[in-house]
Amino acid sequence: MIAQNIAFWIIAVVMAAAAVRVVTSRNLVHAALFLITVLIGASAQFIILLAEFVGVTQFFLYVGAVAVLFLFGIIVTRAPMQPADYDNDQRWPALAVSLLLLGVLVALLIDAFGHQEIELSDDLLAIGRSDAVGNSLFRTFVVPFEVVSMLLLAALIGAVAIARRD
Amino acid sequence: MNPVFDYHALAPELVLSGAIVVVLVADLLFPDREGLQTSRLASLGILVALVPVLTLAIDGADRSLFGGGFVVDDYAIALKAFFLLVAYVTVLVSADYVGEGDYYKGEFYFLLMSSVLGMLAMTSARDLISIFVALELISIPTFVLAGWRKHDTKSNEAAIKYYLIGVLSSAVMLYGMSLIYGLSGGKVLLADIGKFAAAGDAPPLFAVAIFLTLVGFAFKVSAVPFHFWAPDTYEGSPTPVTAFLSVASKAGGFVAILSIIYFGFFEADESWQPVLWALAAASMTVGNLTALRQTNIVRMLAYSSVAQGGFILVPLAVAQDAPRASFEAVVIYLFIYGAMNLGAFAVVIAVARRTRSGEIESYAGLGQTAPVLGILMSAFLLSLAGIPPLAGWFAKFVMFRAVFEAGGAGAVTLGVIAAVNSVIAFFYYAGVARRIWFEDPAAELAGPARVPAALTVALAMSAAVVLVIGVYPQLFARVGELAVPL
Amino acid sequence: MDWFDSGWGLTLAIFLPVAGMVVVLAIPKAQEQAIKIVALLTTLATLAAGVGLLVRFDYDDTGDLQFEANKSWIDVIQSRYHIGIDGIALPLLLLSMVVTVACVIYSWDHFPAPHNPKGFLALTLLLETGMNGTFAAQDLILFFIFFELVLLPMFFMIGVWGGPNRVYASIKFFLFTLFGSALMLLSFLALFFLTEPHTFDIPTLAEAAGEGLVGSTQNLIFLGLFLGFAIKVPMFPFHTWLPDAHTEAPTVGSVILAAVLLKLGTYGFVRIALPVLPQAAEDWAPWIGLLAVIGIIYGALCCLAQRDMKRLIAFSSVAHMGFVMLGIATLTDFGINAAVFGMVAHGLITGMLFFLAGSVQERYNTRELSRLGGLLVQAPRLGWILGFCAMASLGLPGLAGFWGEFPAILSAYEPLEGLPVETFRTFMVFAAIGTVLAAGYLLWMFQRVAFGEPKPEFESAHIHDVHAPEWIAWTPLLLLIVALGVYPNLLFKITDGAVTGVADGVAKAIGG
Amino acid sequence: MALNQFLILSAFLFCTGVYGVLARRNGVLVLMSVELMLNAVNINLVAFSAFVRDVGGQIFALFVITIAAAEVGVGLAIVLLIYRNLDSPDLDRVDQLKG
Amino acid sequence: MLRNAWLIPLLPALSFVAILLVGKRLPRRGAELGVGAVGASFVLACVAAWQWIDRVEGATGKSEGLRAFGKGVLGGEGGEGGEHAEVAVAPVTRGFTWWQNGNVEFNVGIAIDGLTVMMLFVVTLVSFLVHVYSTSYMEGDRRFTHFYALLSLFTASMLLLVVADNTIQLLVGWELVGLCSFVLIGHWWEEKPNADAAVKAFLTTRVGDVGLMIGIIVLFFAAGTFDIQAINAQAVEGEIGHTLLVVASACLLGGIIGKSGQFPLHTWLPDAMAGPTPVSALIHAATMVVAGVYLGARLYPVFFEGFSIDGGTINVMALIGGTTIIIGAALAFVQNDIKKVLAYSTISQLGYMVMGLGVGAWVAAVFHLFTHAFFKALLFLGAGSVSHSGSHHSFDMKADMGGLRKFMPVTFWTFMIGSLALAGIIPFAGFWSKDEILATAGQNEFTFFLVVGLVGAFMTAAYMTRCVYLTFFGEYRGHGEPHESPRAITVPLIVLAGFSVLAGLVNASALEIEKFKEWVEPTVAFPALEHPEFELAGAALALAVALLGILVSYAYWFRNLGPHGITARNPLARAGYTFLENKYYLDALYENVIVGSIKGAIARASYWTNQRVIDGAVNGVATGAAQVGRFAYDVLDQKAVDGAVNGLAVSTGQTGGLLRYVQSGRVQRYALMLFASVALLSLALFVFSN
Repeated sequence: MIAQNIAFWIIAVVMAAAAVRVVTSRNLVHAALFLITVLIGASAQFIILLAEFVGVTQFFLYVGAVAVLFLFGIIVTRAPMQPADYDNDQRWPALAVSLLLLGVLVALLIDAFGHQEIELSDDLLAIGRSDAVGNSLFRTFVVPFEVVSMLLLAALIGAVAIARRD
Repeated sequence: MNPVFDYHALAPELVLSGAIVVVLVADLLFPDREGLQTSRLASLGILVALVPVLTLAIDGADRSLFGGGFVVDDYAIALKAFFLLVAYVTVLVSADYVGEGDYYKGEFYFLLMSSVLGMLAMTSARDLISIFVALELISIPTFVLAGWRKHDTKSNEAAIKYYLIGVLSSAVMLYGMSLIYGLSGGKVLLADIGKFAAAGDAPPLFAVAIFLTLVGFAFKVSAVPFHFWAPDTYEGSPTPVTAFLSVASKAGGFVAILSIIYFGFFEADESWQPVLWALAAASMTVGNLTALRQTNIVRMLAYSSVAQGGFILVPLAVAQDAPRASFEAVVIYLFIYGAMNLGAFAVVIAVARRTRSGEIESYAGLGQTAPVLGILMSAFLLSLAGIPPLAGWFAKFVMFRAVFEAGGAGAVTLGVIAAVNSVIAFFYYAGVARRIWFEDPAAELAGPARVPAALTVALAMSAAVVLVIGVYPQLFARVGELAVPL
Repeated sequence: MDWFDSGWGLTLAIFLPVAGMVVVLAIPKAQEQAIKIVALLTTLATLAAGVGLLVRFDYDDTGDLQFEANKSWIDVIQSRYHIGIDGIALPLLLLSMVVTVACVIYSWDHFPAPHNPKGFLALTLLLETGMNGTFAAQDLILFFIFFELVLLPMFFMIGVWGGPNRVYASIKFFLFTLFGSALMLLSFLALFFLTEPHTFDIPTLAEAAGEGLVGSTQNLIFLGLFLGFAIKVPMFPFHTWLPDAHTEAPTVGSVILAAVLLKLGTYGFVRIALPVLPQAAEDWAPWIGLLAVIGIIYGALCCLAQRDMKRLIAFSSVAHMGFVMLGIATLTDFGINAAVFGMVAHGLITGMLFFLAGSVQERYNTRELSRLGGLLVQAPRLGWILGFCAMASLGLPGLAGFWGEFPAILSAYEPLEGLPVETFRTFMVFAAIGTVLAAGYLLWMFQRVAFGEPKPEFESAHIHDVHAPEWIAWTPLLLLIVALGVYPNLLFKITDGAVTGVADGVAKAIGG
Repeated sequence: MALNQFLILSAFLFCTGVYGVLARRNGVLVLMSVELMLNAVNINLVAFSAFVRDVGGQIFALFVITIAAAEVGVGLAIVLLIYRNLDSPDLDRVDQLKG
Repeated sequence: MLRNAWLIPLLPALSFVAILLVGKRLPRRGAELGVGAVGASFVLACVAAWQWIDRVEGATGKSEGLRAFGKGVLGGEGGEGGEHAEVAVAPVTRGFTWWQNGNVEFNVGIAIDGLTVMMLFVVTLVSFLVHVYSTSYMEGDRRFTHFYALLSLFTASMLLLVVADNTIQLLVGWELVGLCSFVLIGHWWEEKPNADAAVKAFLTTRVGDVGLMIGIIVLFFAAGTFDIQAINAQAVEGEIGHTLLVVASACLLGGIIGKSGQFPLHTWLPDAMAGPTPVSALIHAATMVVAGVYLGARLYPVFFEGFSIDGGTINVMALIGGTTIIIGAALAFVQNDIKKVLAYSTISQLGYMVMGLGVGAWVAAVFHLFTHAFFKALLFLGAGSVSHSGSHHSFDMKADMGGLRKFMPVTFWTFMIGSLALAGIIPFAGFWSKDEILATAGQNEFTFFLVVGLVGAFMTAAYMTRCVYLTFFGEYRGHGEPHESPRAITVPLIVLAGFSVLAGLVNASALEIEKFKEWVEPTVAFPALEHPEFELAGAALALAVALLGILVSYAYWFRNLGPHGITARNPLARAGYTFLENKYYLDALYENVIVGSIKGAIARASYWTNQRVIDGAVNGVATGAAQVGRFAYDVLDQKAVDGAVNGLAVSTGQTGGLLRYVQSGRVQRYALMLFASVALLSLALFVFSN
């Protein structure tokens, strides 16, 4: 159990630092790279939590597709390579709001789940496996699945429709 | 235990999906520049989707699939019919608008109908995941539709604002849902969450979680302070899309709130009731006050729809003490609001075609130049203001009834705020009527005087609803009474 | 003819004008003559229905409802289409019908500014339905609908055909009344929920006479009703919309506004506020009396300061409605009878005054008292009719006005026991002084307009005397003023039974 | 392993995302911050799923991932549109509609 | 005839309607209808009077009514004399419910008793004569028919007032009469002063009517009915609380003051002379102005108990009567306009009647009303005839009259008879009635009022002589050639002169003829009043004072001598003279005290005060009301109430404007506000939920 803890903390610290860098870095590409670090960290966390299917999906889908998408975004919008100030005029109020929100959430979480423990037993592994996920997905959540398929189709066609140059 | 699959329950969604695909493919096979075929095809598709809804209604049996995750009861059927009708009118209204515009026709109806599909799914969704997915399916096509006029910076601005605030709100909602999932011990189904809420030993986090979840819907319903996107997006995006946003997607938001409150958190009322009370009061007041000084008709209607959203929230804010009456009030108010707003936007489109301007000044003397349009616009606006004998009065009446059935200090103060607001509201609604009737026509016509056929049908439908229901509200009242699942 | 008695007659009387309106709207705008004829026929048919009601009315028990119809309308909210008239409603109903016919005839060949007879007559007909409906409604929601239905046509009539400052006046008129009726609706709902078998039915509520409600809630509900009706009457602090509305409204508009619309408020008090909430009525009566008397004196004083003839008449109706409200405030059958008579008399007389003001404006196209003069020289008949109406308005005995004011003052001497007698007697004295002020400003106005020589400005102008449409429109009203003045029992016989019913109900509830 | 450590990490990510959205001028960066927030939600869901031993949370996470992808797609399309018309992806420039 | 006396008011009413409808097209343009109707009413009134006398005589066991009257007049055996057995002769009443409101019935009807019959006789007679008189006086007037229509309406309403058996009908008649006076005064409304006078007349009487209205209401609730007989009965038996009676009588007195031009509301009467002379004669001399006195007489028990008149204390009613006498007489002196003189004289004579009622001299007051109607109408018609044919429609004695004796003998002699009657010289009517009032005042220990009466008599005689001198004696100062008025004018003058002479005899107490008292004094529901015995000293004193007044004025005006010659001719003066040896002292007394004062300071002062103070006050009230109105309208109505409403509307508009700035257009600012509210609300929920 200790091993997972230590692993968690290492990854957590890395993820936190990377997240902060994403929102404070002066170079777009760096921001994208830091984002990818966070995503990989998250995938690792899922693996720690024995949710292997979700971890793997996270890794491939997010890191593979979404991160690449961002890089395309940076290239297409011809963002300047040299460092530039990307912060707008409401930096301080933004910081204040996010810190306030963080404070409230943390207080609430501690109050609600102060002493809860997750024991990573092997039956937990059974839940995280692909067959369990697939089984539940196609039994109780068929309709959302179909709806998501329509959603992806719509998003795809929509994005293409407005991004075309005609 | 492979469930015997009840296709009839899913029939409306399936038929609509079929129609969507047909519209997409038809546009590929025989592309037509002025887009009339596609719009007729789309409206046909919607009407066909209406058939299964009617059969379900006639059948009358409540159906529940996927362990209660997808339920088709009177409430769901009534609202599915409502959404399909609104979609039909929206297509009618946008037929000529899109046709004349130099935009890419095909996908417009595809996106519109997929958003409608999301709404149908929403009415039957009874668990967090379905609600979330349905909500996203409603939103994402409309993000694109908002930015449909690619070369107009205003339309882009509308799209980015709508997209950003939308995505942020759904993120906050998701965060809330995840907390609820955790707190309720892994329950996704609203019924189970309801049992947990009834237990009543939830930590304060539960109240905050509920509030965070409601933020997503508050955005959709454009309740203050989550309404900032609405005026800019309404003004920026093409008017048919604005009409669709102000009626259909707002109704979708309300359906979500109804489902999640009545089926989910009903017992934990001390957490969501004050929130809704605050949202309702703020929306009514801010919406009405800001609308007083608007010069653009669409922006004024945007603030008016924020205020009307506030009026619809009022019964929800007293739902705990008068469950049946407030549920009924929301459903009836939605039906009538839908008709009134769609009618108003239809006239805005017709007038915009003539005067090429969205300013209220351009309505001066409409009473003389186009008396029928003048009468219709005055009827819709004064109905929004709640003046009998137009339908609006019954909507306001049912709302006040719910407030008074609840009784209690909070409810009565909200009632008085609503009364005062309806007086303030009259001021800007009458302002437009004043321009139409009391002033002489200013500029001469910039566009064709004739109102296209599709638009006339849309106007006729909404005007019929506003006048008939105003005099004999029993029709909608009956439907409203039936729709209450409690 | 029993279909007539079983509610169809009354429904006809209410909805015939709307049918006429639809027909008028159907006729193309060009054929003005056809429009005018259709409008006239509709109003005459409605009047015929009204006379039918009058004839078949059973005069020995005017107390209970007649020509009743009680069908389901919106049963979701237990509101029924329940209409019926008794001794109080019948005269007001007939007043509204007579006035509307007079208006249609009066504006036969000269419609106000933006010449659009189609729109104008359509609105007038819609107005008539609203008024007739309010007087016949026996269900709170039906009453509310007709009460508000009247607002729209009047709003557009003032707004489109009004004077220079019409927009401000029309919106102010609408906002005042809308605010009042919004609060009134809240009170109706409170009544609906707090009465045992939830109902909006006025007769049942009247029988219950608010016995389930504890004092403080009754007063709160009465506050809503009071505001709703007081704004309409108008009573003292809420009256500022009336002068503006009248000064800007076209002649026919202000005639209908003065003759019938003001009565909706007072009728509301007698029909709903008093019988349904007697205890609250008792607590509120002195305050209503106070505001009424202030209205009388304040209205008269403002009249003395007016330079515009129509505005003066508007303020005079604030004063006259003060007498009506004083009659109601006494809660005695004697007072309320005087109030109902006052309503009808004021309707006829002030209606005529506004017709005359309109005719004067049409001939001199000014209403400035300083520029008018010598009317008796240039148009003697018009002058003497103005004199006759001024005399009737100041309450000269032998004309209708007197039997509205004097019994009201008389009843103030002896209000329902339980009401502070001294205060009501001081009200009585002030009201009597009010009659002198009334004589003051009316004679002052008559002297300025009629006596003396015409001003140089109009010396040579050809002022034609009263012509055909005016004669036809006015004669019935003048005859009624004289008839009611000489033989007031015509009206008291009808209202007495019903009013005694209401007053006994109130007294029993308070006494018991 | 304590459940709260996951939740606090997710809260931290969420708030950093919020800061990013509010403080960053460039459209793409804002989208990245949104991604951060959605990831925070996923961590939450998976942590709860493990805690209550129910697969629902993970399925919810899956759906969130797919929809996040769709949103980013559309988002970038819109940012591209703004870039093309206002030749800069900065959101400050976008304030024609107000009042 | 008594039972259907309602015909009497009905006939003129019908003639009013007839004249209105067809008047213009008749040969004499409506005059014949008016004269005919009033003539018929007059005949009916005489028949009614006859029947009433029969009824009274029959009841008191006398032989046939009229012959008794005949003997009495001719001074036969001086009537059986002695007190007639007090036999209750109930008035003839007849009425039906007019309308019913709540549990209260209002009925309309007639109540005929001695007082009514007398009033009917007077009103119809004078009205008939005025009608005849106006046929020629108003010849060629632009609105001749309109004039006659209103005269008939006036007569009808006056008769309605007189026969009324309940207070409401009395109030109706009262106000209708006010209306007719308004329209008739303003008959030539082209000139502004006429219109102003009409409005002023109506408003001042209207102020009085407020008192009347409240008095009626108080009486209604005190006695439970409007019926006059019932009220009087309850008042006499004392069933009505004393305070209520005081309040009621005070209010009714207000009505009397307004209508009968008593101090202080008398200022409208002189202005009312702006109307045509027949109108002044009929309305402002004989009939309308006495309506107040009639009201006092009709509801006398109320006043009797209310002001506790028999107690001998000075009550308000008598006080007001007294002051009015002095003021009226004083003001009559300084007038140059003959009609104004007569107007002030009427005010003074009305003061006598009110004082008479105030001192318990009911019969005397009513008898004075009876006689005054004749000679005052005569004087007015005489003045009219003078202006008509003598001074080209001018009434200014100083400028256009004088020396008309030679040119207009009939008018002159009739005017002389009228003046003598007014002054109260022995054979004429005025003496008997005025003397009766003074005698009663004396016997009821109201010595103060006796003195006031005497001073009044003196001044009346003085100013009448002045008036007669200025009009008929000296040289003719006017231009144009005066001639005698046509017969239509002179015949009424002669008839009235006859009545002025004979009317007094009906109740000549000196000759023990008490017929008037028997016939007129109500015996049912009436306080027991003691009637004065005729005593020579009092009568002689009154006569002497009157003669003295005439002589003083005669000396001053006719002989243009100083007062020195006076003592030689007057026995009383000689007695006084011998008493005061220093002749010079007496002349000085006359020079500056009496004549100087009369002509000089007092008169002018009183006129000045009258115009500035009283009239000023009345006009001040009107203009004050206008100012208050202006203030109420401008400040209170427009600024305060309307201002508040507009202020509210403007402020809501402004808040709307402010909110527009919040909508800044920057999407990230929206996001900031969104998350700020999420954070704050979550904090609130967290804090409040546990």
